Amino acid sequence: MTLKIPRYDINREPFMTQTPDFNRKSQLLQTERTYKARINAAIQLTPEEKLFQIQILDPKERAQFSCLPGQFVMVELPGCGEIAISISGSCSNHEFIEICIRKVGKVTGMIHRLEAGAMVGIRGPFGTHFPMREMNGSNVLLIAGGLGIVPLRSSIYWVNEHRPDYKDVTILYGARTPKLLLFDYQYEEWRKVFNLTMHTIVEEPDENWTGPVGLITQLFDQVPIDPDDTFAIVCGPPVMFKFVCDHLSALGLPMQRMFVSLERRMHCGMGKCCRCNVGSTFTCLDGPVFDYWSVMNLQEAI
Amino acid sequence: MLYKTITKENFRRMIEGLMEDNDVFGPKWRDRDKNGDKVYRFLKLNDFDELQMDYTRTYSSPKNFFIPFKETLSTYDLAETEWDQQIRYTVHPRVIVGMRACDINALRKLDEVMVKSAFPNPYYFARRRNTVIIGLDHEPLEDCFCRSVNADVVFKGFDLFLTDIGAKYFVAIGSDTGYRIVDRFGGEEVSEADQDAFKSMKKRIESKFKTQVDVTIVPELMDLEFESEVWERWGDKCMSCGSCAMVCPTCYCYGVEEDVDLSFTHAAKQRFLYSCNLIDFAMVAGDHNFRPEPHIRLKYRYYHQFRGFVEAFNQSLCVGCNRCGVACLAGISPKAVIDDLNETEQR
Amino acid sequence: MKVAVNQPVQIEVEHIARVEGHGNIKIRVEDGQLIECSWEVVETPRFFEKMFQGLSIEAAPLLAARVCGICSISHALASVRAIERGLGVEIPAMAKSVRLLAKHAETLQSHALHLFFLVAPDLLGVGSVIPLMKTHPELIEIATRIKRYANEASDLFAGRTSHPMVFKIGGTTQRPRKSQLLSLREDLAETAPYLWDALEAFKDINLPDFERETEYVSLGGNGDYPFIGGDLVSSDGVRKSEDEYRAMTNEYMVDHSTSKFAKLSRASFAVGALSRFNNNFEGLHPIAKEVAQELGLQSRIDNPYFHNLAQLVECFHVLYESKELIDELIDSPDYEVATAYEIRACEGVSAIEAPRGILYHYYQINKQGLIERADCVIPTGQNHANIQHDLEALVTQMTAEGREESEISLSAQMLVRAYDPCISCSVH
Amino acid sequence: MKYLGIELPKPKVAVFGFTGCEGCQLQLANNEQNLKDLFELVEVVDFRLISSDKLGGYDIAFVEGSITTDSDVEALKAIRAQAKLLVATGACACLGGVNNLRERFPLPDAVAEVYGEHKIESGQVRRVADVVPADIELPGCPISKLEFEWLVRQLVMGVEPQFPRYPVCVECKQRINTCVMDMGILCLGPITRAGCNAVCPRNRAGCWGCRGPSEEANYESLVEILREHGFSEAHIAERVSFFNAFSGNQVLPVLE
Ligand SMILES: Cc1cc2nc3c(=O)[nH]c(=O)nc-3n(C[C@H](O)[C@H](O)[C@H](O)COP(=O)(O)OP(=O)(O)OC[C@H]3O[C@@H](n4cnc5c(N)ncnc54)[C@H](O)[C@@H]3O)c2cc1C
Ligand code: SF4
Ligand code: SF4
Ligand code: SF4
Repeated sequence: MTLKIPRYDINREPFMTQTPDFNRKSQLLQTERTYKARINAAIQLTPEEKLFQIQILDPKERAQFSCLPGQFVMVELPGCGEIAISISGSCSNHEFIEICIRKVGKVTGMIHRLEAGAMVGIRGPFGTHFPMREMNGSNVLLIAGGLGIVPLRSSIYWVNEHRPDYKDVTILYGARTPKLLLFDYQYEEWRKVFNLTMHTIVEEPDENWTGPVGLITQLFDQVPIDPDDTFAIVCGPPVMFKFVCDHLSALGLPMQRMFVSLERRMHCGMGKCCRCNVGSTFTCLDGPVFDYWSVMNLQEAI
Repeated sequence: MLYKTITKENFRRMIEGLMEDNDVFGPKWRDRDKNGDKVYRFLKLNDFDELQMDYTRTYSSPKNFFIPFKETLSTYDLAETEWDQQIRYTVHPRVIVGMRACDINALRKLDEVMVKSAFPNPYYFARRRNTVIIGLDHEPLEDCFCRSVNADVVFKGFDLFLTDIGAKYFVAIGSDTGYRIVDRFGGEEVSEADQDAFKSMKKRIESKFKTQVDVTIVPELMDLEFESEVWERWGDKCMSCGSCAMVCPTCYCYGVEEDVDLSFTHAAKQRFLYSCNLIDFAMVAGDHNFRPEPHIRLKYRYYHQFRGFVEAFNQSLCVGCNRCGVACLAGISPKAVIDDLNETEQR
Repeated sequence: MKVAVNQPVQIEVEHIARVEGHGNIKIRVEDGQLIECSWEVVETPRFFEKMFQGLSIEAAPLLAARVCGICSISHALASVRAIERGLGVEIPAMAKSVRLLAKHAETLQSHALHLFFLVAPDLLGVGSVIPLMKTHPELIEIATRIKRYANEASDLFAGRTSHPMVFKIGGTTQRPRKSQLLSLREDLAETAPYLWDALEAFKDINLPDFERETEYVSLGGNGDYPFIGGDLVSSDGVRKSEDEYRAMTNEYMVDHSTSKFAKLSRASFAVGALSRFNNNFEGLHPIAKEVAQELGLQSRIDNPYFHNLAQLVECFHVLYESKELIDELIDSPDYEVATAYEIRACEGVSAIEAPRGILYHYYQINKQGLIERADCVIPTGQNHANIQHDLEALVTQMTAEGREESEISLSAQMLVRAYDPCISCSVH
Repeated sequence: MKYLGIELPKPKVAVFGFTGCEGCQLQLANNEQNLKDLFELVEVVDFRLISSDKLGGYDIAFVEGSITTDSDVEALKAIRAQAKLLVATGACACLGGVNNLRERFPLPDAVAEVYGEHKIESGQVRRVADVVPADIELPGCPISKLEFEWLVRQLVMGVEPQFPRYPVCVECKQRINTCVMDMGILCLGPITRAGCNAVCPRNRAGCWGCRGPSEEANYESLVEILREHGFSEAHIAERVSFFNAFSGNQVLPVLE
């Protein structure tokens, strides 16, 4: 007497044959399936940073992809690796995704060698976003240090696209040297066309630098901040956002109205690998965007 | 839940019957340790007599049947600039006999993460759905503390669960498949006497627990004693070898790596089980390490198990099997660490 | 092509290629006279005999393996067996089969490496196996399949292909599992046809016509073809026990070499596949005998280039004997892998037929189980003198025939390679 | 060769052996089924063990063995001057390996033991990095063929290889071995760099540390544990000094 247990074939479930939609989290899906995307342009911003404009190949998948400022995608080079990269372009642009990558290791190094026409795989978008709609009707302070401008840039686009919804919008951006200020070719546009106020500062000026010199907190002297009617987004290295947020707290800005983006080691983006886990918090699911109060309550956040 | 009984002869027929058409795994003995005691491991059964129904505890947990130590997530055929990605979740039906209540509870905890949360994990799900679990009660060992973390009894997550009541097994039936199996191989109705025998067996098991770990305020202590020297004390002994997480039935952290073959025509994305105790667990580019020291990493393993998971799912991740305590050469066990934590707090 | 007889010949090969270790050939012929002909061993010594001193017997087989990466299984076996013989430990039958299977795997792997990677390029007139991958893919396929099986067998019976760790004093660390044995047996069955293909490939090769009557030394079989232990014999009629290995080798030092040389009844003797073949022909596996006949070999051959063919015959012997051993092991109910032993002061010797010939390890052990003195006599060391004498005879013969310098140089190198010398091993 | 649109260079490779058993070089020639692909990826210009061709002009040099004589030192320096990338290959090159056991005795004693009155040139046992900088250290005694192939891929792709930082125990547990320490066998797995797939514990033998220490190995803790398990000081000393992997840790006396 025998009993053969029938096989349950997950591959035959209808959702397995559909293209994945990473926003539809309730169902099992092909979580490892990537969208194939072509690099349309690769622009060298600095020796270390490159901006890639990529387009998802399949029109259907392209239409399905939608993101919000602050979210990230997993970028894959099959056989080399997969890394978390913030979306840096406009989220209302459904044709192209812009990402800016700093060359630091294996995968980023290989991606830097890709030229226009080459392909990468992307999964996502993943993670939380800056609550842009919550900020409607208020002043917005966008503060970036170094590479922090990369995720912030998609909020800048958002603000521009919904400019009437916001009062004063100010960008404060600091870098170590003038050469490391990213997207400098866009500042004029941001100021004049986007109607934003923008201040930049560097720590080590060169002979052509005429702006202020020092740490980013020095720029606060130049901007009036209304603690009761302002939201702040702060992106940059942990030391920087700690200083900045403490400063803003001291001015009376509630912690819940300050948003930061955390960086952690990540392997999956889906709250499974635990590499970005701190206790019960997963930086990839509950973050990368956190309000400052949550960050303060995370052990070992910074 | 439905209950039946099955005689031991019929149980034998049942396993042999299942073995004919399916892969059946169960505890076998692999080695003897230096005291001459048997060391067990879940392995494929070729013969009913290999099955050790009186086994104590397997050295490594059966978690690897659901989360393998290494698994291929997807494969690629590479062309000069293009590629073709393949993903398959093919798992053939199989049966695991002899899993303990704690191990089944461990799976239920993993279900929370792998199936019920955002981004369910299809690899895990395919394995879980295609595995028939026949659980087995036992008298606790000296160091089992599953009772302290409420993992000593199990009501869900298995197909059948057996309790030895002498000449028969008392069988709890947890699924349709389980029902059909018992039915096919001569399951009998539970008699009054069976019920009594079951009750006294359960009482006996209950009375045998020796080790207790007081976890009452451990979640709070994790925060309160975050900077405690307890961690350094144990951290100094820890060799960051990851053994504890590897044998643990619930530790599920992993890493992903991709590699190409020598001809650069095929690539694979592989997932491998990792441990938060390993030095580069939280290391990012530029060699910045969020958890640079052994004691910090050790602390975070406990933090995830006894604090983070509690916050997320109202239960600790630890099921009290003490496999990590056995595997750890440095003698770091949950009992020892938590006792130390409790004591330090009292001082 | 003939050239003027008194054209001078000057050959210097520094670090001859496709052999293991560093050796030079120097030949000078003036006015048709052989002025210089030398085989120099310039390998740096590692002083293994000294390294053993003070080590525990447990560590000895592991260190012994590191004498040579190619024949590490032989060294480990010689070492562990010397210690066991000293302590008087009899190992379980199961462990004996596992060890012999490991030994056979090594022989097959080493012979295949030699025949296909080191010798075949000479026969096909190229510098290495790399161009053959394009021009002779079928040959590479054969080599690949044979070596793959040999590697798998080593992995199973020795733990890995080089530097085994499973030979512990008293037996082995474990019994191969039945499932592993079954799959290896399948592998073996699939590999066998490739070996027959190899026979076809080597059947009609042209080996240089050169003979020099030589004394051959090997283990002496009693109707078998021994690899692990037994009496020591020579084709000149010497027969001695393992413990008398020193009388069998008579090591001595020469100026241009860091390796010791050896002699027995005459100025030099040979060890290796050809010696085993010459001395134990009757003990070969019937299939191997058949192969020998097909190659036109009888039991006594004095052409050193025929080492290569003897190796081929041995490949058949070890493969088919392995098959029988695996079959036995699959059915064997034996689970005992090692015998317990007690440490005491003692001395022990063991002789093993390494791929390149007979190998001896000797240890003197104190009562704490530490090694006081060690001695290793390496096959290639025993062959050096014979290589030298062969070279002299070969060059003399070829000069007399008026051969060209390049031809002499190639034949000389091929001669050295035919012995498959393991120079770093011989220096150790 | 092109990989996803990225042009991969075909580096010229040379393999050199110094004082050692040539087991690592043998591993390079092993795994024949992949050799063809390997030779597509790199051009082998000098590899005496398997080839008599010497073309010179290499980019990557694999150096096996430890360095003992003055002429070795000169030869190694010449290799370093030529190679863009030097890979110390195997325990002898990376750690000194078993050769280092000789250093327990004065050199003249060793010469006398083996050669009597005969004069022999030799010197101190050095690792490659003691003589010239090594860009990469490929560990193991012998090296693992799979790891070597992986390394070649990394080099061809132009990325810095990242060897496992964690210890052998991880791989040992992943293979679900019974811990040999529980069987009463001394094991250095907890402090030795992984990457060998725990081949020794897999075969129920302890780890001898041939791959060198794992990153930030907790040497003191393991030694304490070994003592508690009843292993003698001499036993422990022999084990940690066998491959010279833990010479930086002067907790134990050098064995006699
Ligand atoms: C949410 C998020 C957004 C990010 N956005 C950007 C961005 O817009 N631009 C940008 O240049 N970089 C960004 N990073 C950092 C980027 O992910 C790392 O630089 C990248 O993973 C390094 O990979 P590598 O293979 O080149 O480095 P290696 O040092 O070779 O790293 C090997 C592996 O370690 C892990 N790892 C290493 N560093 C990091 C890191 N900093 N964060 C996460 N995992 C890491 C990855 O799994 C990686 O595959 C972001 C990281 C996170 C978590
Ligand atoms: S706690 Fe023990 S088992 Fe876990 S990493 Fe530390 S030493 Fe290893
Ligand atoms: S056998 Fe060795 S490597 Fe394996 S777990 Fe035990 S100590 Fe670690
Ligand atoms: S287990 Fe240890 S000794 Fe064995 S190969 Fe691995 S590192 Fe080397």
